[in-house]
Amino acid sequence: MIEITEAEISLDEMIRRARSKDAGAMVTFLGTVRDDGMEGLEVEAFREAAQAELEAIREEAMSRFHLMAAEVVHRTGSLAVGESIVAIVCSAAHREEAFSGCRYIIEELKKRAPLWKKEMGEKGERWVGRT
Amino acid sequence: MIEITEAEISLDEMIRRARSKDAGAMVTFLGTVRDDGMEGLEVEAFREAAQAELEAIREEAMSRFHLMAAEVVHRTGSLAVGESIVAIVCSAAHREEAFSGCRYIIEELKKRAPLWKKEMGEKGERWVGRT
Amino acid sequence: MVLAFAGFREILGKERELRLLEGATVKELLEELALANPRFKEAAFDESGELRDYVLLMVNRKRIDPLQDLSRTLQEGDELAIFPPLAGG
Amino acid sequence: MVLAFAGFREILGKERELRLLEGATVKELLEELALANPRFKEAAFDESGELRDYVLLMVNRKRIDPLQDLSRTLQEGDELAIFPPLAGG
Repeated sequence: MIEITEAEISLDEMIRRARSKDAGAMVTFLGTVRDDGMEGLEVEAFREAAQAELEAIREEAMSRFHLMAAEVVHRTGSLAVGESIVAIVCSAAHREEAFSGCRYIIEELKKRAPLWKKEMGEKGERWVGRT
Repeated sequence: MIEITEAEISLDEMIRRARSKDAGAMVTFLGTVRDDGMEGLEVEAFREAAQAELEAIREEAMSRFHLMAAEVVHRTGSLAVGESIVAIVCSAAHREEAFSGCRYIIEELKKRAPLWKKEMGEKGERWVGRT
Repeated sequence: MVLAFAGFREILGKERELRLLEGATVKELLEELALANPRFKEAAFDESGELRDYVLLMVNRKRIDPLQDLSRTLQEGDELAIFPPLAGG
Repeated sequence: MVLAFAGFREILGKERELRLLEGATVKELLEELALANPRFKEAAFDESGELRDYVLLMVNRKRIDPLQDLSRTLQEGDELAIFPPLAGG
């Protein structure tokens, strides 16, 4: 399942959905708001395009790495330091595939999904990635 | 923290312990009992030696990959298909390190920690790994 | 329909309908936006009037190449999205 | 003290105290166990009396090399662990 949401991420539920008796390995990635001297993040999405892109990435990962399940949730809106921005859960028969699938999804998400972060700090605001 | 336990693994608690405001990435690995036509697993540990070996592996991973936290819980006793055998949680400033640290710990655990699995099936029992 | 995100949303607003002349290109639409909004002109174009490297574009949710596709003509009902480099996750 | 795990535990029991002769080696201890227990002899030694490849050993929780360290002498209070290949995780 792919979800782009304002709500807090429940990794627990994602793991429950990704569990299967044919899976021997599950790898999860959590991207969290790191304290770079800022107070928090604003995350913005081109929601429809991001949903479609993440669904395409998910399909690619599923077939390339023979995943049993792949779940992606990306938050939007205001996030505090320590909160999760994105969660990815991949299950597979073996750990090699689960690690590779999870890595693939986060790398492609960062390259291809229309999502943006703005750092909010005492000294002002800054869109991440803009030169 | 390193734990070898009969009790069910709470990934939630492990993630709570591994969270930190300096971490931007957290990677977790769950090894689960896969249905290979068996009913469950028995896991046995040379507890004191496994604890020491896992602590050594954890220290290596922490310093090699600059981890902020590394948590490992390995279960012993009877496990049903679908249950988690081992859980590893690594947090780091960046995802490259978190992925590498988590991968390192599971690979070294499999090579070095004195732990054994016996598959329990309709047709009998079999120690895994014994030729 | 023009959609803008992140820094460009702050300059242009999230979305707006624009009337297009028959046969108008992506480039002409961007120049029209620049003419009406000096902050957008400054953000999106360099001194020589070239689109800046970090301006990304989608037409109907497909990325287009600013080097090749600016001369593409837009149809009634097309959706043009303008945004800076991606930074999710 | 001898500790055994996995298949070897099922044959030898989990732990037992053994009296050692002064200067006894790891090899001598294993042979004494084999003499007392034909199932252990079968599981641990091949027909020519060599220790099988998959038998792993620790003395005082440090792995020892069955090719080099079988002649190591054991001291009062040493702990010898016998087990098959590792299979955790």
